[in-house]
Formats: sequence, C-alpha cells, structure tokens
Amino acid sequence: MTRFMHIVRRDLYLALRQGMDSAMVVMFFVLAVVLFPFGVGPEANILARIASGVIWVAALLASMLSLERLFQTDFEDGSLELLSLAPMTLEVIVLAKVTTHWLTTGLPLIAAAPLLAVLMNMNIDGFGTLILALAIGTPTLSLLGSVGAALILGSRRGGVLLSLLILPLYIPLLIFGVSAVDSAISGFAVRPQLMIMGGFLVATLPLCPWAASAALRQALE
Amino acid sequence: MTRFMHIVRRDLYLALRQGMDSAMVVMFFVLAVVLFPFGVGPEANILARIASGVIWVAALLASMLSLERLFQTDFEDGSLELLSLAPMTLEVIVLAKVTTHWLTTGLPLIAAAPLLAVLMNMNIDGFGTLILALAIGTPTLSLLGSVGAALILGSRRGGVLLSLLILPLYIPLLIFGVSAVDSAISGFAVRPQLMIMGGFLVATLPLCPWAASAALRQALE
Amino acid sequence: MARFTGENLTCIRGERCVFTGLDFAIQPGGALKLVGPNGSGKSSLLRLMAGLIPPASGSLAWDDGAVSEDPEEHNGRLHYVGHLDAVKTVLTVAENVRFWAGLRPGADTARSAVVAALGVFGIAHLVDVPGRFLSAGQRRRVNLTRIVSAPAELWLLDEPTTALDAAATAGLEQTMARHRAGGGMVVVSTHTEVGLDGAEVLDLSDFAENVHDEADSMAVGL
Amino acid sequence: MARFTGENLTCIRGERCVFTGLDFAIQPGGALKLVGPNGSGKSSLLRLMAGLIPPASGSLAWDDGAVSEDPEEHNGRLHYVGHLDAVKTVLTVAENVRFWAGLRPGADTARSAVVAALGVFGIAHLVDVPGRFLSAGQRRRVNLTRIVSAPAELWLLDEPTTALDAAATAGLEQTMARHRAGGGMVVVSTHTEVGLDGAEVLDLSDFAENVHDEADSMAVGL
Amino acid sequence: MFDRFANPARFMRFSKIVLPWLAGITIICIAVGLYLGLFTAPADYQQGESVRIMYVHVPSAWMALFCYTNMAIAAGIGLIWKHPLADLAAKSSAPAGACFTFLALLTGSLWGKPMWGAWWVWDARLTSMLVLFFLYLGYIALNNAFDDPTRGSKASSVLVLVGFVNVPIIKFSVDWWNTLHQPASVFKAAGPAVDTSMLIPLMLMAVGFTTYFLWIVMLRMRGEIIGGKIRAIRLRQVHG
Ligand code: HEM
Ligand SMILES: Nc1ncnc2c1ncn2[C@@H]1O[C@H](COP(=O)(O)OP(=O)(O)OP(=O)(O)O)[C@@H](O)[C@H]1O
Ligand SMILES: Nc1ncnc2c1ncn2[C@@H]1O[C@H](COP(=O)(O)OP(=O)(O)OP(=O)(O)O)[C@@H](O)[C@H]1O
Ligand SMILES: [Mg+2]
Ligand SMILES: [Mg+2]
Repeated sequence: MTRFMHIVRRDLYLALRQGMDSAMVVMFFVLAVVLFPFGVGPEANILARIASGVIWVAALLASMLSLERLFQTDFEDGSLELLSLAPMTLEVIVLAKVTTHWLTTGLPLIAAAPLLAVLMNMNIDGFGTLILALAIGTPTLSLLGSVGAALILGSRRGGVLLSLLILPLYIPLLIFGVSAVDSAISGFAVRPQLMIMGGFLVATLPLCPWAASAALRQALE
Repeated sequence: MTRFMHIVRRDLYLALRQGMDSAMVVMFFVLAVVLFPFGVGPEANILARIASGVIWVAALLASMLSLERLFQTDFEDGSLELLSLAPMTLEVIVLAKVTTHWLTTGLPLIAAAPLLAVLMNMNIDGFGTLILALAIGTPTLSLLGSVGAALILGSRRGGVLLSLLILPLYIPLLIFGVSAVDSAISGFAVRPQLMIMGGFLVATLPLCPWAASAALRQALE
Repeated sequence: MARFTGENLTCIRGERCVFTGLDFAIQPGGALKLVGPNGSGKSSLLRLMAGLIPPASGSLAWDDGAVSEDPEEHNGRLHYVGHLDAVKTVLTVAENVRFWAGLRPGADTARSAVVAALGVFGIAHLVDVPGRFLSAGQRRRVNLTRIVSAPAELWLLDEPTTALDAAATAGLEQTMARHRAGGGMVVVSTHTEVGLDGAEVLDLSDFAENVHDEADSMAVGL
Repeated sequence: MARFTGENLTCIRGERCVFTGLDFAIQPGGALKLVGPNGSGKSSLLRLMAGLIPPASGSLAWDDGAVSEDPEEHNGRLHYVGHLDAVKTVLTVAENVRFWAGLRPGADTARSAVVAALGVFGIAHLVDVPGRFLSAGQRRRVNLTRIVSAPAELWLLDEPTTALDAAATAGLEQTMARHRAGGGMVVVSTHTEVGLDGAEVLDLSDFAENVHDEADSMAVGL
Repeated sequence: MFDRFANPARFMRFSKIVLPWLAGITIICIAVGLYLGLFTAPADYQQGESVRIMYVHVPSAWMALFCYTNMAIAAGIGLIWKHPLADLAAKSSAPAGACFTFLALLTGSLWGKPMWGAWWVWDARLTSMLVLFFLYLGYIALNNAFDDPTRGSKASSVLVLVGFVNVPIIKFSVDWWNTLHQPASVFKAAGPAVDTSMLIPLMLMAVGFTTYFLWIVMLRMRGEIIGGKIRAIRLRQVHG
C-alpha cells in the first residue's frame, strides 16, 4: 500500500510538474463539445436534445486521447522496464497508474461538465445525474483504457489503434450514461442505470489491471 | 518533381506495408459517427438533422488523430534529420508528406462518407455536396494539420496538444462544410460555400508547408 | 551465500533463435562478462536473467530454487541497467534516485543517503538539478546511482560504459569491485574493455544456432 | 579542390553556451577528430557543420563562400551520420539504402550498386532482409552504407563506431582512408580509438566558456 | 526603439521605474471609470441597468484583440530578429490575454441573458471570440510543452502568427455576417455614436485596462528574466 501511494504520488507530481496535462484534457473536452454547435447549427432546442449524448461522446474521446500516454512515456524512457522489475506485483503498479489517470483527467472532466451542459443548453434537471453518472463512469473508462494503452505499446500507430480497441468497449457506458441523464430530465428514476454502471465499475476493477499487466509483460519482452 | 514523387512513393509504400493506416482511420471515422446513434438515440429525424454536422466533426477528429504521426516516426528514428539534409527545399518534403497523408486518409474518408450518411439517415440530396465538400476540405485539413504536427515534435504531450492547436483552426472549414451540405438539402445554392472552401485551400497550399518547414527546422535544431 | 545459474537456455526473439544450449553459473563475488558480435544476444541474455523475457527452453535457478517460481522475489535481489536511463526530465536528480530506491525494501531514502550514493559516481553536486539539464553521460551516472542506493545481490549491466568518459568508467569499475568484495555478483555485456578482475567470459557467438562468419564476409566485402 | 572552414563559432543549446571562439579548417583529404568529455559539444559541432543548427555567432565557409548563403548546395556535398540510424523496420535493407541514395543527384540506385555498397560494410548478404530483423550493429552498418552509396565530399560522423564490433570498425577505418585518398574530408567524433592517420584533433573542452574540472570532483566522490 | 531595450539589464532598470506609474494609473482609471460607469452614467432607455456591463465588457473585448495583436508582433520580431525580449514579451502577454478574453466572454454571456434571452448564442462574433480563447490556451499549452524553454517559445511563436487570421475575422464578423451582436459604435469613420456621459467612463476603463496589461506583462517579464538567471545558475552547477 505504501508503495502504491509512492507511485501515485510520483505520477501526480509528474503530472503537475509537466503541467497542463489535466488542463489540456479539459480543453479538448470543451473543444470537442463546442464543435457540435458549429456542425449542427445553433438552434437551442436541437442542442438541448443532443446535449447529454454529445457531452458523453466528448468525454469518451477526451479520456481516450489522454490514455495514449498512460504507459507510453514510461515505456519509452525505460521507466516501465524498471517498474516491472520492482519487487511488487505489476497489477498494483497498473492500478496506481489508473488512479493517477482518473485523478488528473476524470475528476477535471466531471468538474467541467456543468459548464458544457450550460453551453449546450441542457435542461437543468439533468445536471446532478450527469455529474453522478460521470463520477461512476469515468473510473471505468480509465480502467478499460489501461488495457488498450498497454496493448498498443511499441506499435507503430498509437492513437488511432487505441481508439479502435477501446471505443467499442466504451459503448455500454455511453448508452447507460446518456440514458440516466435523459431519464432524469424526463423525471424518471435513474437508479437502475446508475446501478448498472456501478456494476461495470466493480467488474472492471479487478479484471482490467490483470489484463493490462499481462499486456505490459508482453510489451517488455 | 521526381524527388517529390520519390518521397511520396516511399511514404505510400510504408503506409501500405505498415498496413492498416488508412483502414484504421476509416474505422475511427465510422466508430465516431456510430457513437452518436448510441448517444443521441435512434430517432431518425433527429439523426438526419444532425447528420452532416456529425460526419464533419468525425472527419475532423479522424484527420487530427492520424496527423499526430505525420512527422513523428520520421523524427524519432532520425529520418527527418536526413530528409532535411537532402539537397532539396524542406517545403517540398512537407508537401510530399501532406500529399501522402491526404491520399491515405482524406481519400478513404471521402469514400466512406456516403455509407455514414446512409447510417445517419441523411437526406439523399446532400450526398453529392457532402462528397464534394469533403474533397475540397480534407486537403486543407491535412495542410493545416501539418503545421500542428510539426509544432508538437519533441513535446511531452502529443495527441491532446495537437488537438488544441489545430481544432480551432479547423472550425471555419467545419462551418462552411456543413453549411454547404445543409444548403444542398434545403435546395439552396452551394457554390458560395464551396468557393470559400476552395479559397481556404488555395491560401493554405503555399502557407502551411512554409510554416510547417519553419517549425520542423526548429524541432531539428 | 547464493549461487545464480542458468541451464540449457534457449532464447527466441522475433521468430529467430538467438542462442541455444547456453549454461552459466555465478558464485557469490563472481562476475560474468558477455561478449560477442552485434546481434549475438548479449542484451537478450541479460533480459532473460532479469526475468523480462522468459527462456524458450531451459531454466534459471537461484540456489537450486527456480527463478520462475517467485519472480517478485527475484526482482528484489537484482538491479538491471539497460540501454535506457529512466531519468525523468522534470524531476531533480535526488527525486529520481529516491523514487527508485523507495520501491525497494531496505533502501535508505534520506537525503544524506542519496547524496552519498550520488557521490559514488561523482555527481553529488548535481543533487538538486532537474534531469533535463543533464548530458548523456550524466544521465547514465544517475541511472547507475540506482544500483548503489538500494542493496541487491545481482547486478545486470548492459553496456554500462556507453556514453561514459574515462573518469566515470574508472569509478564504475571500482564500484563493481567493491560490490563483489561484499559477495555480490555482476554480469556485464560490453564491446569495449571493462576492468573486471577474474571475470568469467561468455562469448555469445558460441551458442548461436548456426555459427556464421561475419568476419569473413566482411573481409571479402572490403 | 575545396576547403571547409569555420571561424569564431559559438554554439548555444538550451540556453547554455556549449562552446565559443572555435575555429577549424579542413583541407581536401584532411580529417578532423572531435574529442572531449560528455556534454562538451562534439555532437553539437557536427550538427552545426551540417547546417542543422545555426551558429549563435561566427560562420562556416566552403572555399570562401558562406555556407548559410546556399544551404541546399551545402546539403548536396555532405553526408551526416548521427546517433539515430533512420532504418525503416518494414523496408528491406536494399529499399532503405536506395531511398536515401535516390534523393541525391549522381547516385546509382541499381540493385548491383546497392549490393556493392553494402559489401563495403560486410552486409551484402542482408540485402533483402527487412529492417526489423537487424541487430543494433547491423542497423548502424546499413546507416553507414548510405555514405558510400552516393558521393559527397564531406563526411560528418558522430560516434560512428557505437555498437560496431571490431571487424566492422576496421572496415569503417579503411573506407574513411579511401575517401580521404580521393580528396574527401572526414569529421569524426569519438570517445574510443578510431584509426584516422594524420587527423587533426580538436578537443571541444578547450572551447567551453569556463573550463570545468569534473575529473577532480569525480576523484573526491570516490 | 528595440535597441534601447535590447538587453535585459536595461529592461530591468527601465521597468523598475515605470512599474509604479503603471500601477498608479491603472488603479485611478479603473476606480474612477467604475464609479462613473456604475453610478453616474445614465441607464439605457432600452437596456436599463444592464447596460453597465458594457464598461467591463467592451474594454476587455478590445484588450483581448489588442493583446493578441501585440503577441503576434512580438512573436514575429522574436522569430526574425531573434530578439530575446520579444519572445519574453509574447510569452508574458498570453495569460493576460486569455484572461481578458475570458472576461469578455463571461460579461458577454451575462449581458446576453437579459438582452437575447440566452447565455450563449452561436453567432459569428461570439464564435470567433471563443476560437480566440482556444488559440490563447493552445499558445500557453505549446509554450509549456517542451523541456527546453527556447524551443517552446519558438514553436508557439509560429502558432501565434498562424492564428492571427482570426483577429480580422472577429473584428469584422459583425459586418460580414448579420449577427445578433452590436456593430462597432465607438471607432467609426463618422466619429463615435455614443453619448459623452457613457464615452468618458468607457475610455477611462479602456486606458485602465491597457495600463493594467502593461503592468502585468512587465512584471511577468521581470519574473521570466529572473527565472532565466536561476536556470543559468543551475546550468553552471551542472557543467562545472
Ligand atoms: C459572450 C458573448 C459576447 C462576446 C464574445 C462579445 C464580444 C465582443 C467583442 C470581441 C467586441 C469588440 C469588437 C471590436 O473591437 O470591434 C465587443 C464589443 C461590444 N459588445 Fe460584445 N460580445 C458578447 C456579448 C455582447 C452582448 C450580449 C452585448 C449587448 C447586447 C454586447 C455589446 C457590445 C457592445 C456595445 C460592444 C462595443 C461595440 C463598439 O462600440 O465597438 N456584447 N463584444
Ligand atoms: N524486441 C525484439 N524483438 C525481436 N527481435 C529482437 C528484439 N530485440 C532484439 N532482437 C533480435 O535478437 C537478436 C539479439 O539481439 P540483442 O540485442 O540481444 O543482441 P546484442 O548482442 O545485445 O547486440 P548489440 O551488440 O547490438 O547490443 C538480434 O538478432 C536482434 O535482431
Ligand atoms: N537538443 C538539445 N537541446 C538543448 N540542449 C542540448 C540538446 N542537445 C544537447 N544539448 C546540450 O548541449 C551540450 C552539448 O551536447 P552534445 O550532445 O553536443 O555533447 P557531446 O560532446 O556530443 O556529448 P556526448 O559525449 O554525450 O555525445 C550538453 O550540455 C547538452 O546537455
Ligand atoms: Mg545489446
Ligand atoms: Mg554526442
């Protein structure tokens, strides 16, 4: 546990020192959402109708983009090799990295979401649920993404390949995430959707670090 | 000219050999568009309303993702250094790379667009214009993107940073591209929008290779 | 004290058999020097010893216990220095060293200990300098500091003198000698001369599947 | 034949003055050997000679014509070998060599010519092998083949013997000697011994802004 | 003009003298401008009290454009004449410019709610202003993305010049497209179409914002120069 915190602390520190990591992800999130009014046109009711979908899609894309470098820099400068030679299980190391990733991207996304909801003219009744759903969903995104990020190490095409690997896995989250928000806006119960998303989180929490470590070991061969 | 073709030929060959480059970009394009029916819900009239916008946004994102590696691999393995030491102007080399990028991503995107338009239930009157607008717009995307791709060489954050730099520059194309398609669907003239987009292309054709070479020279210092 | 042995090792990389039927044994205080032409598998053998790649056949043992049975424990007793220096550019030298030391039990991460470890490679004055200011040789020294900042019996060093100038090379040789005097083991791959008294020399080209004579074809080409 | 000279050169990299007040002159058939400790600026000077970085002050001249006036022409008369090998993993050795040769006027890109060039470094038998199967030393040889596959008067070689085994190093030395015998010029940076008869030696540490004594601090640290 | 401040040492001396004056002018102008704008200037017969947002909105919008133009000029000088202070000036202006842009967007939105009935509409002026905001952020991000600060400032200089195309678009968007947003009413060929009682506080605010900008930029440049000195000391440590 202390070594887990040791890694989390270093990675957080690196993220802060290298600066702007989180800020950039949030900016991409905002930019991606903002593209839609340009594309779809400025009619407020249409925007409101698609708001929750667009915000979720942008969150998926932002999370995906930032995941590309989850292990990449450590892989390239040799740190990953040495981490895997540390006397502790690789799964714990992966979990530490995923935790940092969520703290530096998931949390800021959640914080930025209400602003985007305003820009997209979303109904105010959905705000609370949007935040709650993102809070349950983004850790799952980071977990699923870690597997993809480990798989693409050393491949020639990072970003595009990663998107192909993990976007399909993200779709269930997207469906339930959007449906929760829409239910809230229409005044229906949101518990079922949130429960299902919680289930995803509980399932991926042990599985993904395990799969990601297997992929990492292969990348290091 | 023959050396221009020499570089284009090598890069095309590399893209084919490394395989899947174009295929992956197209798949990302399709996936990004397909996320929307999941996010927004399957109502045909809403989808039709936002179709042109979603397709354009997905095209921007796909183009952006693939641009990250425009110079990256050559930079990392030392090829870029040697290319810049070839007895020819760097602008020509950039133009060769942009040409290959467009051939391997822009063209396939154009080819895939009608399929997506069908998926999104777009009005059939817009198909021709969509293809035409993409045909004029995607080279501009590649050109603008080459500047961003050159600027981020050697930076700590590739993909996310690139998106911040070039998505704002893509916005005018998005606006006119969508507006052309929407005009076609509503039966208005599309010439003005296409003319403006053509103007963008003519303006970026000399400017972007120049700016990109300036950025490349700095990266190689 | 322990013994580190490998028996009948075969290594296959990228569909090619790099070496086969390789045996080695290192006693406490012993050293093994890996030599051989380019591509003969020196780096591959070191990665295999570190457990980064599993042998295609054969086995590694630590005192008669198979290494593959408890990889974590094996990690705890070795230091590996590869081609990459793993120095983070935004962290200071002290922060870099302390991070790696902190991952191991029994390491002293106090500032004075870190400074002392840096002193071994003559870079104690760089303790608060961020990694990005370091030259290639200085980086390498920071990487080498790792191996003295936390104890481990087995040192696996892949061309450790790359980018080092004469003074730093001499320092490394003395450090290795001290480590061995305390019962440690050292495995070093190298193309140049590295002072390792009484080291056993293992020529990797002896274990290639079909020995090719590149030297000949070279002579013909000239 | 031409003369390549540099006058009063200053190089600033990453806000630091690496060297200043440096002069050199190379005659046809001449050679210059760059030595100096890590970070003294050997690679920087070579990049400056290649035109990859502009000098902060001072100027380079080719036969009294300033190099900065026509960088493209300068590119045409030099070959640069840096730390990176620029070998594409998915192209065969022949394709790799032919691509670089094809960018230069006067190069023969026929297969027989490529094979002959590869033969100079003893890797003619690898002609159809994809780059990804090469070891570090073989890659380096492919990179070196570039310089014989198209003619150029000035060779700028940055630690060319890195990763080369003894046989390949000897081959390179002979090739350089032949190039100089034909009136070519060679600039080589190195930490180890490279045979270059009658080469002028330029110690980069003589041109540092304030000469430092790392060797001393090293001795204290040990 | 450039030669005079050519070396950082002279800039340090010069700025030390000028800084207190800039601070004084800033405080006085903004204090008086705000007082006049918020309390003495008349409310609009159409817009009511909400017109008072103008005294912040319009100067910050002007400053957003002014800042970016400055940065583009400084970046150009830095790239062509390699003037060290020019790069610092561009780098130091960016955060201030981003803040002004954000302020213009914020006050515009606050004003939009009573005027247009929505916090945000997607018209050309607003849109291009948002793009400007992203360009500022992109500039800052790129500047900080490299280990070597000189590389960061050169790369971002190229970006700032490429992005300059957006400035005329913002300026003339109200004329080229018919938008909800007001067309220019102060700087017109025929003279300002605004009453003096409103024009005076507006101008005071504009002057105050400008001196504030200069103040901040000089402060930041001083900080950058000192940071450079610290880095130099570090480097000397490394290399003996
Ligand atoms: C977020 C929304 C808004 C943005 C981004 C914005 C942006 C701008 C910009 C860039 C300017 C400077 C134009 C120039 O220098 O020519 C400006 C000026 C101005 N804006 Fe806004 N604006 C917004 C909302 C509003 C609203 C809601 C009103 C009032 C109805 C308004 C009224 C004005 C006025 C009166 C000027 C001064 C025009 C002049 O005399 O030059 N703006 N705005
Ligand atoms: N990651 C890899 N994937 C596939 N094959 C590899 C990989 N790394 C090395 N090889 C191959 O394995 C063989 C042995 O490589 P290795 O790096 O062990 O040689 P080496 O003796 O260390 O050579 P050098 O003197 O260049 O360091 C080479 O033929 C090389 O092409
Ligand atoms: N791309 C760069 N940006 C900024 N500074 C650099 C860069 N490359 C090198 N330097 C710095 O310039 C100085 C000289 O480096 P250079 O690579 O020329 O040294 P060298 O003599 O070749 O050293 P080595 O023996 O390690 O090859 C070093 O202090 C280094 O930190
Ligand atoms: Mg090796
Ligand atoms: Mg060097």
